[in-house]
Amino acid sequence: MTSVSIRDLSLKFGALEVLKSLSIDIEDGEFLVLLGPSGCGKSTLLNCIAGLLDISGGQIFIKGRNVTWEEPKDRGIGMVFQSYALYPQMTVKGNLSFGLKTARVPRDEIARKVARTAEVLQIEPLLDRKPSQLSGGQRQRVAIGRALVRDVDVFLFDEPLSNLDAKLRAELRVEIKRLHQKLRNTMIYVTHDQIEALTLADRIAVMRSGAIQQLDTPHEIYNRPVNLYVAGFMGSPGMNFISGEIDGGDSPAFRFAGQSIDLSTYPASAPIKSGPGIFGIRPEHIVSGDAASVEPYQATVEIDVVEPMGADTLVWAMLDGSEFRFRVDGQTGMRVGDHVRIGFDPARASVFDTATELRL
Amino acid sequence: MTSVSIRDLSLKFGALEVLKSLSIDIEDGEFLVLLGPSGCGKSTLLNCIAGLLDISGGQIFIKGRNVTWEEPKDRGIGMVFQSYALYPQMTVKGNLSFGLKTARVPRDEIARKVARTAEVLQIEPLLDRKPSQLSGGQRQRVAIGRALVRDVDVFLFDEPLSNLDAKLRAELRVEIKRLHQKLRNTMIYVTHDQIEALTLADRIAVMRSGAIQQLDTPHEIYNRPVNLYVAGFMGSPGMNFISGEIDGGDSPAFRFAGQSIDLSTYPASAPIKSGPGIFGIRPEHIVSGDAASVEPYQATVEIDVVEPMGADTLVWAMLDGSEFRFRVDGQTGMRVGDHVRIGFDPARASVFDTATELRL
Amino acid sequence: TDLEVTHWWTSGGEAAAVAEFAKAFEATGNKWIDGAIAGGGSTARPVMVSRITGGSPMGATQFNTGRQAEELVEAGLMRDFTDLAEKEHWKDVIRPASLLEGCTVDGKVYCVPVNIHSWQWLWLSNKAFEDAGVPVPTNWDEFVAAGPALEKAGKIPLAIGGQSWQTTGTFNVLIPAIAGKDVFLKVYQDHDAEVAAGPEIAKVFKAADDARRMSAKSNVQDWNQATNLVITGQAGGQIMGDWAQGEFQVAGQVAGEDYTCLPGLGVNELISTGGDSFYFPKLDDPDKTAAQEVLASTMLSPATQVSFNLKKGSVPVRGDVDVSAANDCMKKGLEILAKGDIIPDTNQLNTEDTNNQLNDLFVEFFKTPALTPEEAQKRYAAIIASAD
Amino acid sequence: MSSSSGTATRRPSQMFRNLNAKIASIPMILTALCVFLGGTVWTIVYSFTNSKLLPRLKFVGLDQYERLWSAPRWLTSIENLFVYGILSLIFSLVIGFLLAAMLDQKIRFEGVFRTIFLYPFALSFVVTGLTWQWILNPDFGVQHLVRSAGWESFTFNPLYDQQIVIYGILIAALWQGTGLIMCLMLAGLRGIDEDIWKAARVDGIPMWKTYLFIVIPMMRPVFITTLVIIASGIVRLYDLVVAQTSGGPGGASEVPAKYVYDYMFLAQNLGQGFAASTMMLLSVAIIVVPWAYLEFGGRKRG
Amino acid sequence: MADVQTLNTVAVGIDPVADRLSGPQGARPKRVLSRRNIFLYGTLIFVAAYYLVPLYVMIVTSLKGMPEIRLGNIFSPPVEITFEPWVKAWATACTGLNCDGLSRGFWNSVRITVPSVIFSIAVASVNGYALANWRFKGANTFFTILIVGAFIPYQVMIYPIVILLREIGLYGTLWGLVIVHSIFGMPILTLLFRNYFTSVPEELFKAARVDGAGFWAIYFKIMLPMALPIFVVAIILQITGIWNDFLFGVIYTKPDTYPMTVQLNNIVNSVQGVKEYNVNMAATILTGLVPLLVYFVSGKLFVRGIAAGAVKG
Ligand SMILES: Nc1ncnc2c1ncn2[C@@H]1O[C@H](COP(=O)(O)OP(=O)(O)OP(=O)(O)O)[C@@H](O)[C@H]1O
Ligand SMILES: Nc1ncnc2c1ncn2[C@@H]1O[C@H](COP(=O)(O)OP(=O)(O)OP(=O)(O)O)[C@@H](O)[C@H]1O
Ligand SMILES: [Mg+2]
Ligand SMILES: [Mg+2]
Repeated sequence: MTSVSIRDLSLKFGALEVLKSLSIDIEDGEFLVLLGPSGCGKSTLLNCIAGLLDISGGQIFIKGRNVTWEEPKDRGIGMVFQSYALYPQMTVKGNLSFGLKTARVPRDEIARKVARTAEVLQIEPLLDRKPSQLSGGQRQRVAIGRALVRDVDVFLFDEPLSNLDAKLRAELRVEIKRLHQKLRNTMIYVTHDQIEALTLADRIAVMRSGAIQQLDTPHEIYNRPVNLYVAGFMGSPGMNFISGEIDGGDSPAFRFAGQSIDLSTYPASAPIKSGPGIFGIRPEHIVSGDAASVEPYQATVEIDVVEPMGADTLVWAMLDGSEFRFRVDGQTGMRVGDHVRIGFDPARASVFDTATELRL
Repeated sequence: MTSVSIRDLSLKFGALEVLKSLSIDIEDGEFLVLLGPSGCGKSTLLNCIAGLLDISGGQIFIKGRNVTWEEPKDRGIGMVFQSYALYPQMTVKGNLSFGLKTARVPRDEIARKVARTAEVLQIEPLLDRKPSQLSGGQRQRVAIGRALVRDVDVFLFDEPLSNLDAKLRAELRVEIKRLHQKLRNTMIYVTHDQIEALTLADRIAVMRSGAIQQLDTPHEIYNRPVNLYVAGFMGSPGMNFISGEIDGGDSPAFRFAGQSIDLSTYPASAPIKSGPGIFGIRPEHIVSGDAASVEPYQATVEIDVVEPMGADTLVWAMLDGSEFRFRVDGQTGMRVGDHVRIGFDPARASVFDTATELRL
Repeated sequence: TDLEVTHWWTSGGEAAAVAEFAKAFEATGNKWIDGAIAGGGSTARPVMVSRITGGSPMGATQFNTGRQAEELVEAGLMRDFTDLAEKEHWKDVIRPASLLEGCTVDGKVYCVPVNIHSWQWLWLSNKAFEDAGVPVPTNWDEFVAAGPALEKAGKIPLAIGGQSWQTTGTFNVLIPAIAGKDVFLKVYQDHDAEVAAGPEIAKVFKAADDARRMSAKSNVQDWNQATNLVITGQAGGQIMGDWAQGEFQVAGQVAGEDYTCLPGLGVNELISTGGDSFYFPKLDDPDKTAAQEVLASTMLSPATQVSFNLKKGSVPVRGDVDVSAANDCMKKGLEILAKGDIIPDTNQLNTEDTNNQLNDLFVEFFKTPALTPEEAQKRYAAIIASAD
Repeated sequence: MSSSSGTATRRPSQMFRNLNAKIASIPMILTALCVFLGGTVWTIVYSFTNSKLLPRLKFVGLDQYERLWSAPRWLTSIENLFVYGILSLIFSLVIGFLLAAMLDQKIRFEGVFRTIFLYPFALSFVVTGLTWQWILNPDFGVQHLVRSAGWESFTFNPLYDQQIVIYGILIAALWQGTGLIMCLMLAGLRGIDEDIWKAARVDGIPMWKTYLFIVIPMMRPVFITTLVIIASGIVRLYDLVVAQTSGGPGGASEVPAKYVYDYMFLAQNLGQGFAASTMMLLSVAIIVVPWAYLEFGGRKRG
Repeated sequence: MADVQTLNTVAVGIDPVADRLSGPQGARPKRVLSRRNIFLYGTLIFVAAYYLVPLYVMIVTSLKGMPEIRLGNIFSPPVEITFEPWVKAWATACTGLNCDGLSRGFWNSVRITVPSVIFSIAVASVNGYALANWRFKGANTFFTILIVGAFIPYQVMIYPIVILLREIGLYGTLWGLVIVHSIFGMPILTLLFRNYFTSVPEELFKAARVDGAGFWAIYFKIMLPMALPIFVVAIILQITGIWNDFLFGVIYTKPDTYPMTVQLNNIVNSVQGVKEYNVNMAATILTGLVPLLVYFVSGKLFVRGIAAGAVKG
């Protein structure tokens, strides 16, 4: 059974059409991540599902019930906001129990539920503090707790981690993941951080100006992006793109600046046609030095910039006029100006049609 | 010749001693990154160098000149602020030229300098826009331009990228790096993002509550952190720590929960003494599966959480009661609950004395 | 029964006079709730009108005798006292008859006149003239002639307060004194613009020009501050109504000795018969309605009339009361009144609107030397022409 | 897609959405419609009548307006309001801003100074007018003080000189009002990003230039709020004039609000008063409505 | 912890810094009498003096006897301090026939001010909240009318409001006056509250809605407790405005409920021979005491509140 179904949802702010006839089905217990750049309408979609914005068209179903015109509180959802939106004048306990009190849940039941939630999130010692006395991570847990305590079917998270520093973000990411493994609620999670998306999601919906570009598992999206946009958006450092010509014949190949990459092993979804195209390969799929010698495609490049990033080092180089990044070990001895041999397997690459920007 | 020298600098806000008798020498043309957690005094130090805060004690030299009491504008520095602090009602051109105009630089020279700066930063098409019409990355470049146009010896950057999203951050990081390679000015750069620090710095100063913990090259800091604090702070995902006992004898070893790690190949800076200790190893230095079989130390662990992060996957596991992360390839087939064989080389690890927290 | 009475009598003499009313009314077993609002009619009247039209009326309220309350009566908000007036024969005792006429609309009596105020007085400080070494003048021309001497002695020849009604009053006093009663009536009763633009009034403007020059240095606002200048001998004289006498009295001065009064400016001895009247809004409470009647009756009773008017410095509206206690000046007034040398008050002749326009003109004229008498007369005639 | 197909619920009536909010806004709606709008319309309608003491619907066309615009006093009032308005606007903003800027220099005793500058605002116009009338009185105020100190020819009697009386009123008005303006400006200054100041210092821009070219343009919202407060005060100027000069000397300090009041209540010519107030409303509306609409109507949240 | 001193943070070998001990060191010396300070404090003190002169004159005068006042110099301190004028102003000054000074009006003022302040702020805060968070169609039009209403001279509205109050039967009652004060306080207060609530993060409001709270629950439980600073501003503004009001107080009430300002007006405007300046001044100070006190006590909160509400727009 689907947990949340969205049918032809559209939303306008005045003349601006922010969501364009958008449809999604989300399975029960699924962890769906909405991923996209700033301003693409992620928060707006989440607010529509929560009932916090009046939609312009379409329908929303939760657990099979049409909730299009229902009040937020009647939709069986819980929501965690980017800035947490904790009630500053209430204690943690007050924050957790506010919704229950409003719903006139009996006192002892409130106490029971708050205690259970606090236990799950390990915030028992904080119950009597005010939000201002909490650290970022603690606040975030309280915000989750506030949604959790209400026993809802669907959780909505709006960039709950984007205000935190990298270290805390990594830790809390794992906590959310554990929580989902424990509770198995449906979760819809908005982020523009792709690491978060890849780590957490059962499926990812990549959005772009109000429309969904691709909805699939992280693995698919990472390895088989449907179009140039998704390919460029996913992965950090981003995919390398090289413009050139696709040669469709019997032994398909990609040609640019006098070079040719053999595409015969490329897992094309349709027969490859000739025409202008773009070749994309991820930095981590390029090997260098001795290891390069076994790869189907090889080249020699001059190093432009070396970016040590601790565990790895990112190397920028020029390959016949195209800028090019690849990842090497953190202990590398490469220097700017060095010439190195690189190689990769075209089977791991993605090739796009320049006109339609779709993956071949 | 040193570009910036700081001697016994101390600064108090009322009773709070924010900087404690701090000394640094920065070479000409060096890119120094000040790294540390929020509130450790990074911005304060930068402001002291810029002359924006009155210090309580010590001296500051720039280009060998004692500037301790000089006005900011006379110190030959340029500064880029976290919020950019662009003058909102002036165009980009106005922002760049306002300081020069005030200094009564002749018109044509202003025009020349602005044009050159705009070219370096590739913001020529933006010159007539207002800051509100710029994207985050463009604003950042204008902010750099404002410092650049003044022909200064020393650049100060105060977390110039922290307001941007990850993708843009990565791009601008490279631009700053290129800029430094081109200009070769002295740059002092504050951040709490270690990727930035590792990527950009010639040397990194890791700060903690007003004092410098370690000042060294990124490589040294990453691989040979002087103490537990620096070890834990650098690297993401962070270093794994295991508490136990150091056995100092002829064949030194680290013992915990019945296990023993051989430390004979460990590059200790001093003879290893017995006593309580902490063993640290980075996730990326742990190998798993077949590759583990060649490592000096090996163990079998049960997988707890799997975090696919695109290029890599981070795996959380328990090793005899200690939580433990290691990094595997993004294409891994590991699942939660699997038992896998891991291994690492103790020579790449760091061992700390529990009492002093110093590296052995 | 409690009865609220609103009025704007708050200066020393006035308050003392009101106290007489209150005493007499409370002697009848009722209670006088005093609703004094200082600042003159302009502050008080909107309060009164608002409250009457807003449906929360007071028991009785002061208005100037004249046309101020006309519309309230027409709107049926005021109580009709015809029965009481007939019972107590007001027609016979109140004099001059014009006073009661002012209270009568369509043959019905709506108000109780309580005093007669006349404007036509020149109050002179004997001390000031002594100091200046000139004899106390006996008429306007002598007064004007004495001006330079007074100025030399560091005195203000003529004191006029800054409030606009004072300058208008001064001018209106000058008309009958300089141009005579007929011109006065032509202008204000018939609103004859030709006369207003004519040579007679031009003479009046000439005199007003003198007055303007002589009063140039008087830097006070309120009328009684101006009077105080006369009392203390800082100013030579003041053209002001008979209520000024209350101030002399409070200051313990004696008419003839310390100060001199010249009715009609010593030229044409006549007085106007303005004054104050009380109106009684319609009330629902029968007790209060009865009390209103008692109050009206009390105000007109001979004893109250005397005690009130002595304090107020005005002339009683009844001809049949004993005024032997009156002082020199008041006696002069009574004589003139008895002779019938009276003119109606401008409040009775003009609407407040016209008066106010005149105020605007004269306040400007008296403080703006650049405004020539001729120019001012032109504007004056225009106002008279548009008056109704 | 599963069981959820079909049954499309209808969009509920817009009338009852946010019902509580609408109910809660009833006082505001009533005030806006019945009092401000209704009162304005009422006033305009009656300005075409010759109502005297009581409002009556006897229409006389534009008579009241013709008379209004030929009344010298009205013209003086308009002129005064203009002079006073411009000066008061300029001086309030300048003084308010300068004081705020000085208080923003991390000075000692800031609280004391702030309280001193602000306290006159707590006093009513009547009190202000009275006190200043007194201080400016040539016979025992400032002029007297200076003269008795030896400078015999010193003349400073704004309230008794037709040419400068409006400045006498301005002095008192500024004394009373600048404190609040200063407070608003101070709050605005405190809202400016620290970094802007630092950037300007590093750029070597002198303090006054920073204020003039950078900070002031950034304080647009504050200036707008301030402008509303000052401007509405200017239009409504009445009590102060009455308390200080009663419009004198010789009507030289008359203002429109006083004209309205005097004709409505003193002259008992409501029609004339209404005509005058309609003119005032009209001029306010011409300036304020477009602005208010831009400021509050068109834009969305934030 | 590492011993910081052992770390190689400074260059080894020859000290690159030559004039190590001779040059400037430590805190930049601050001259108390720098030109900037002289100018700054000089100006401030001068301006403060200008602001204080009227208060000084009021106090000094109120402590003098009439003979001393007649001598002329209003700036000279009292030779003989007398509290008589204060006693008179408070307890015995006459208004018409009532000779109990301001004392009677004080409690009337309190009775008028307290409900008026509470009611007007309650109404305006709810309005501001509805405007900021529950925008419905037309709301902004009403608000625009309201803002324009701030420019309407009070006097113009006297008659329409008289008629209005008469029609709803509240004329002459305390509630009528409370309503009048609420009406005229509404534009500015609503603007303040609207701006303030707009600056409260919208997410907080959304969170409460998801939690099931309705219009009133959000107002009372979430918004109200957070709006303290702006309430302080509103309270101060309203206390000042309502306490100092004369026009409405005299028109919409009756003599036995006249506020203090009416008595003040009567004392000040009824001249009895010479103006009793000392009594007038004492009365003036006494009347202004309540709002003054409010300012002195809460000046700091006032600025903070304004920063929170009035300035954003
Ligand atoms: N209340 C509003 N009125 C008008 N436009 C709006 C409103 N709220 C959002 N928008 C616009 O709708 C678009 C989508 O906004 P939304 O907040 O959903 O983006 P987002 O994907 O959540 O971005 P971010 O990652 O920055 O949070 C943006 O272009 C935004 O400018
Ligand atoms: N003006 C000030 N008055 C008092 N304390 C201050 C002031 N400015 C900063 N501090 C304190 O000094 C310490 C250091 O502040 P600083 O801004 O230098 O931190 P930081 O390292 O830049 O942190 P962040 O990464 O958050 O910018 C903090 O504890 C801060 O609270
Ligand atoms: Mg968003
Ligand atoms: Mg900082």
